[in-house]
Amino acid sequence: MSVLSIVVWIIAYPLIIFCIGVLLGGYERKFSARVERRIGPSWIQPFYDVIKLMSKKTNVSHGYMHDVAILMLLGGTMLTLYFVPVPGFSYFSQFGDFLVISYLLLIPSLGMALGVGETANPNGSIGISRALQMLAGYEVPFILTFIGVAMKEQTTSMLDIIRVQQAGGFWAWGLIAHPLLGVAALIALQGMLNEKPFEVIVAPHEIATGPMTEMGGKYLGIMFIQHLIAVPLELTLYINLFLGGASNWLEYLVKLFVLWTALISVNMVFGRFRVDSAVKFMWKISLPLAALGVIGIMLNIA
Amino acid sequence: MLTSMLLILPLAGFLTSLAAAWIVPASSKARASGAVQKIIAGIGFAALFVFAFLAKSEIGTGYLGIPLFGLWLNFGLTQLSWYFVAMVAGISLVTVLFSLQGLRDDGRYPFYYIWLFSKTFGMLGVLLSADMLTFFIMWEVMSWCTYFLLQQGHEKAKRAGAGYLVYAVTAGMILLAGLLYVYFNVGSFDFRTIQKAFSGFGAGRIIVAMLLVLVPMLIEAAAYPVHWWLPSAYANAETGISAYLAAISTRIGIYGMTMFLFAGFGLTALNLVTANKYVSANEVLMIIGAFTMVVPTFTALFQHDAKELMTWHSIGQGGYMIVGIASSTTLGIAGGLFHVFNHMTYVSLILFSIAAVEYRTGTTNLNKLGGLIKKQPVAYLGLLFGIIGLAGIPPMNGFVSKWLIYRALILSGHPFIALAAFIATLGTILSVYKLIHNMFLGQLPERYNDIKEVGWGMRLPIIFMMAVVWLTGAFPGTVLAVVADIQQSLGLERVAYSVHGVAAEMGQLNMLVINIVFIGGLFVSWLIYLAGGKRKHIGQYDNYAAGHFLDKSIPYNYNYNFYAGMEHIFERLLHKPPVKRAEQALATFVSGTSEYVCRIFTGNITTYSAYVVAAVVVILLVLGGGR
Amino acid sequence: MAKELTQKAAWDRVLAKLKKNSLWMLHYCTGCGAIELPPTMTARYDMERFGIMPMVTPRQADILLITGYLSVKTLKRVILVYEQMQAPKYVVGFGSCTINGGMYWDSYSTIKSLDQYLPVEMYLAGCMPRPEAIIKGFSWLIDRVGKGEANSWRDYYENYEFYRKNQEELFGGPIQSYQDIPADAQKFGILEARQ
Amino acid sequence: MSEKMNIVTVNDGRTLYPGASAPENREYNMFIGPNHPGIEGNFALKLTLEGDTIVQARTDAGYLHRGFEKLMEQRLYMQNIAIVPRICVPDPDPNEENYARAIEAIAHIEVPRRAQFIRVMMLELSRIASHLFAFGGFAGTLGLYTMPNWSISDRDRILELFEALTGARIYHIYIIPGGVRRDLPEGFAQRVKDTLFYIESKLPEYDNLLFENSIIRKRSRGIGVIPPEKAMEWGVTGPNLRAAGFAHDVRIDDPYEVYNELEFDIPIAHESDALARMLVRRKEVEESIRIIRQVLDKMPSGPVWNKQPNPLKWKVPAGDAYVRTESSKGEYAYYMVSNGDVRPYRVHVRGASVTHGVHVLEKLLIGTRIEDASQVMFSLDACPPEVDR
Repeated sequence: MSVLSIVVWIIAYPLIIFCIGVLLGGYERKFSARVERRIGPSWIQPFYDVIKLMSKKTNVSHGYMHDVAILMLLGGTMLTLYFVPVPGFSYFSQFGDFLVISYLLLIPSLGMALGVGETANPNGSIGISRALQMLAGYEVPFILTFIGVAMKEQTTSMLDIIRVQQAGGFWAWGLIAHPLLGVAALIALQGMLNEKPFEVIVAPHEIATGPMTEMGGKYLGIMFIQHLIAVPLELTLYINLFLGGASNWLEYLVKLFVLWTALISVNMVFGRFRVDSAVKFMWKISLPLAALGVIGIMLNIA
Repeated sequence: MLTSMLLILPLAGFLTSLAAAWIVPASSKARASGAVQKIIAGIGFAALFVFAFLAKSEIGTGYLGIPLFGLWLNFGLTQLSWYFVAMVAGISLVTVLFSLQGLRDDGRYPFYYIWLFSKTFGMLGVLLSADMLTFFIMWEVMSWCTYFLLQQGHEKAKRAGAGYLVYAVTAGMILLAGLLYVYFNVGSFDFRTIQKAFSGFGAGRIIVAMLLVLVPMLIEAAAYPVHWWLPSAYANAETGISAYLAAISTRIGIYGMTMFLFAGFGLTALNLVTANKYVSANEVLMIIGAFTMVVPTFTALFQHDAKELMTWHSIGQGGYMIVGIASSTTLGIAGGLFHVFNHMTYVSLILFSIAAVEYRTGTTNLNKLGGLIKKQPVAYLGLLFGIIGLAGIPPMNGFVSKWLIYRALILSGHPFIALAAFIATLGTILSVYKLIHNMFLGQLPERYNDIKEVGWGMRLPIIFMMAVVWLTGAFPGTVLAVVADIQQSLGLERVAYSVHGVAAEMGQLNMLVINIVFIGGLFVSWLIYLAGGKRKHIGQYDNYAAGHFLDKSIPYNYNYNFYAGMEHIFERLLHKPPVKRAEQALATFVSGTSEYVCRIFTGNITTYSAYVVAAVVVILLVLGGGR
Repeated sequence: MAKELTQKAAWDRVLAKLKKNSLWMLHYCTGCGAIELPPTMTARYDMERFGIMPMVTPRQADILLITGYLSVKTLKRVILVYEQMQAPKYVVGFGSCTINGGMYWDSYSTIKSLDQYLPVEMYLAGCMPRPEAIIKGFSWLIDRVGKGEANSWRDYYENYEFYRKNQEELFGGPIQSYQDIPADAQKFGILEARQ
Repeated sequence: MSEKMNIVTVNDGRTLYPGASAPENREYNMFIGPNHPGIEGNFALKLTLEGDTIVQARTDAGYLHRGFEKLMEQRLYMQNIAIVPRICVPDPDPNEENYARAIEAIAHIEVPRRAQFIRVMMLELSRIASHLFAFGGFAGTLGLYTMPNWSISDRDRILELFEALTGARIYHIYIIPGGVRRDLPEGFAQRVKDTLFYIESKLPEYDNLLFENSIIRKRSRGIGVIPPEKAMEWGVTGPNLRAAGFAHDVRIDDPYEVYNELEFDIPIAHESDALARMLVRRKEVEESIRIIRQVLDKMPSGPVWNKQPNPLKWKVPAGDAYVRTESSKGEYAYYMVSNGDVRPYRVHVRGASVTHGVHVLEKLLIGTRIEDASQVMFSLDACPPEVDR
């Protein structure tokens, strides 16, 4: 890759992912509207929402940490984004492996947690408390599935894992080669994306949208932008680990939308867990699945 | 002889400040006495710091023998011990600088600096000792100094100190047994002779000897089943002392473990005799380490006191070091040793921030604090940097060492130990967020409206440690260079490092790129932020309360029982009768023994000193007789 | 209308066109008219196709929908909630009760005319307005937002004394408020924008 | 540890260690409503929590107070017909029914048989609509937003029937003293039958989505249990009482209109928790459909209104009456006193929601977790406008 193309990519990459995020968000709302027998909003409704929020005349915040946290939220997500390889752009992936990515993903969570903490609203604090407990819930099985994959391929680099899967064709896809890990990670992904039944963080009827309670105007706008970037980002992680990555953008988009449809279909027909049941579900269902998968891999290696 | 200065300086500092305390007693003129003590401590520890760094040139050559009752106490500097010596010198200087202002001149801790000197002396003695006898004697000195350090302050601290002593004496006895066992088998105390002799021994002897020396080290490092002494002891000490102890004192156990495993007896020898298909010696250690990581971290989740929460983490972080070093892979050992340094920086930083809050509010109870970010922003930032390091989130330094350990564990085929490490990290994130939330975020209680930030004397050490935590995160190569030298000196493969991370042949990690991209991301976010409209800061009562009006009479802050969901999950475990009963029995045992110990040591310092001297003399006579 | 099309004005026009597609209303059922909102929001009439969604907290919302009569106790909360909302914000008086008291013109506990206390952008008459009427009303509001004409919220900043006086008269004394509205108007430059 | 530290006061009078002697802040307040999605209307819960568990709950009503009982005293009998349905918004017809029956009882007015059948049909349609609304609300509190979309749009079909019959979707002002306002339009019976068939065909879908949804069941089972031995003492009525195992129903116990000629069952449950209460409502929908079908089959022809004098001058003879109706919320009663004037002397409304939404709710919430607070409230299906009146 030439320097120029890298620079172009650095600028274009977040924008492209944002556009994909808008489409995914619009698709989600359209899809859920159809399930609910509605027409639903426009396909680029998230884009209108973001514009509306960013153009609010008055914005209030509870202090400097509230301001900075929003930057940490978006900055951390963009940082993570660069390390996740997509077709055509994997320049930064060589500097950090999956372990780095999984830890970088914590920066936005921490940023949001700090900002919401400063708003001094118990709804927000409960939301954050739930978010962090859910983090402990879904990250454990998710990371174990990764450990399994990494141990099998003897690398922690995402690029290598994609390479192995693409070299082996369809039968080398993570989901096919180690289905237990794939399913465990899929359940964890549902929690990671905060979709029902694991949607305990926002829970409007319980804690009035939790972390978003005191967020308005451009603060909420930046949270929306972050969400629109984070959704394709987390889906891409799963695609790269278990669906064989993607060699071109068409394949990538198809996989994104198929995976996303699967997740939001589940979202549509379930209520939400209590937070402890959600964490328990992850630990009792997803984690043993992943552990079994890992033991299988260990036995194969030995 | 720079090495000798490392022993002489703290000893001289101890004697000088003791004399000064005698001349200007604390009871008469608290302020004047405090000032004298501060001057001596400041100069002493600054000099120690300088000498510790100058002594680097003497690694492997500096040697010192002191005759004592016909025996020789041998001291020398190795690459491994220099690493720890430098850390001791550095962190003790920062602690003292912090304490200059952080310790109020109200005469509550009259012997603070005196015991700090003696403790430093004990630790340096252990680190510098070049044979097993010296190691043991200095070990005892160090334990007793720790005890005296913990004895300061109020009743609870005394109790906790006594509890520590029970464990320390046990550890000392086991170590003594190990010493005698080795001596009667080999006929020498010298490490190199022992190593040579042991390579020819059978499995039984190696295992017994290893057990006898490793168990005391694990007790000192507060590894899982024998960690009970640490939380109450450290949490009840003065916060500056907690910082010092948690940062480095416990890690002497890690030093001893590394030394005995790789320089003393040799892990390879141990692994050879214990190797079978299912489990090897280092895996046993790794399992201990895994428990040490997970259990205390989740215990920390349910603590209600900032210092106690942090001391549980201090135990938990020790587990990473044990796991890393016990993995006996290049990356793992590098990660484990690097983690000692990282842990020292951020734990002291966190405890300094807690101390700054305690200095103003007089409490570290997490249910009494809140919203202090508006009042103590520097302490907040210190805590923030510290917890990012502690949780191992980039770009702080804790991430690098944890990354090394994870990678080592995954690639060496220990997925479940790696999972344990990851679970512990998640537990850490949960509990440190509770820490920062309950202290600094949420609603500011009315009573803290008059609080101001602490003075520059306390702010500067916090800012300095923040810089260290961040810069060693961005340029981990600076410390990894020393770690690589240690690995080389122990006859292991050097970790392949670059200035800003880990080199490509060991899996590339470039912290500088992460930092730059992160700052770039922040910058772009800032531009987006600026594109929005103006913003206004509002007060904490202008808040969403479902349409209700808030004021100071309405408690509107969620901090008690912060992870209620987790509490529901672990409900059975926390309140299960048998566990509770066992816990109670243990508590009665500990408090009973500590009371017994208290009854023996009720006198003043001279009595304590007499005990120390007597113990040392008895040991020496026994050994001298043996020869 | 010989207003010169400056760059800023052009940008505002584009922005308004985009903004009109997303209006969030506060999830606050102030009166009995709220019973017609669920049908409007859900599958039968599907308000979301116009980009209108219920939002939970005042910080997030654009539209404050006063669904019917307001008792004095509620009005206090409504004013608090209105002041917590971020401008531009639109008050929609829903049902006859907000216009003249409607059914409860002689009740001792309800207010009779909402625009005495808050700047109303739009009234929807009826008891209660049917979902079709609500949607019709909202499309009118969307058009106005798109043209940049929905500016009633500025009125609260400009004529704050008027509203404040009426509120205080109603509540019989100084009212509790977290906001310093005139200072906010200065800070956000709302008064200059008019000129 | 620092509790024992002496509080040192510096020269300017502030304490050096303000936190040392401070109490621990274990409890805090949370507010659900009035501006909160987790509340049924303009109503509020002031909760005191410790951790995530509610230790004290106070309801805060009065946001919807319009003074109905006072307003009714200053309006003509006929004018009041227009305001009574506004007492309970989701289920307005029992108000009209009660009001009409109270006057009929005082003035001894005969109601034509056809009108009685139509009234039963109206009441049962209103019950179905109200229950469908409750299903949506209940599912919403648990995060299942598909359900409100389905059930509330299905409820709209019933509202369309109302509109065709009475001209209004919500407040029908249809049941008037002496009968009903107008006869069924042509083909209306068939329309009702079609709608009922539609709703019946949707019920299995609701079962799949909501009532047999494993996560919903897991969450709502054992939540907000009204102890059966206390249910009577607390004054619980309606589906909430039947979910506690009591087969009490005004339609059976004290039959009005033509209920004694109709055949229907009283569904009961014994768990008395949130799920049981919703399941009872779910079964009641089926029973109501059964009732309406019988009504349509048995409905005689004839007049629908026993004509009354000029409403502006109509004086109801002196006397008093207590009438009660089984509404979807529970037992609903009016006590009316007339002194022979053109206006009622006193109308007292006894609603089920004051009991459920205030007294029972406050007791049930204690010990409940914050996640379940609004679930408990929606499962009781109280009606805030009726609490305030």
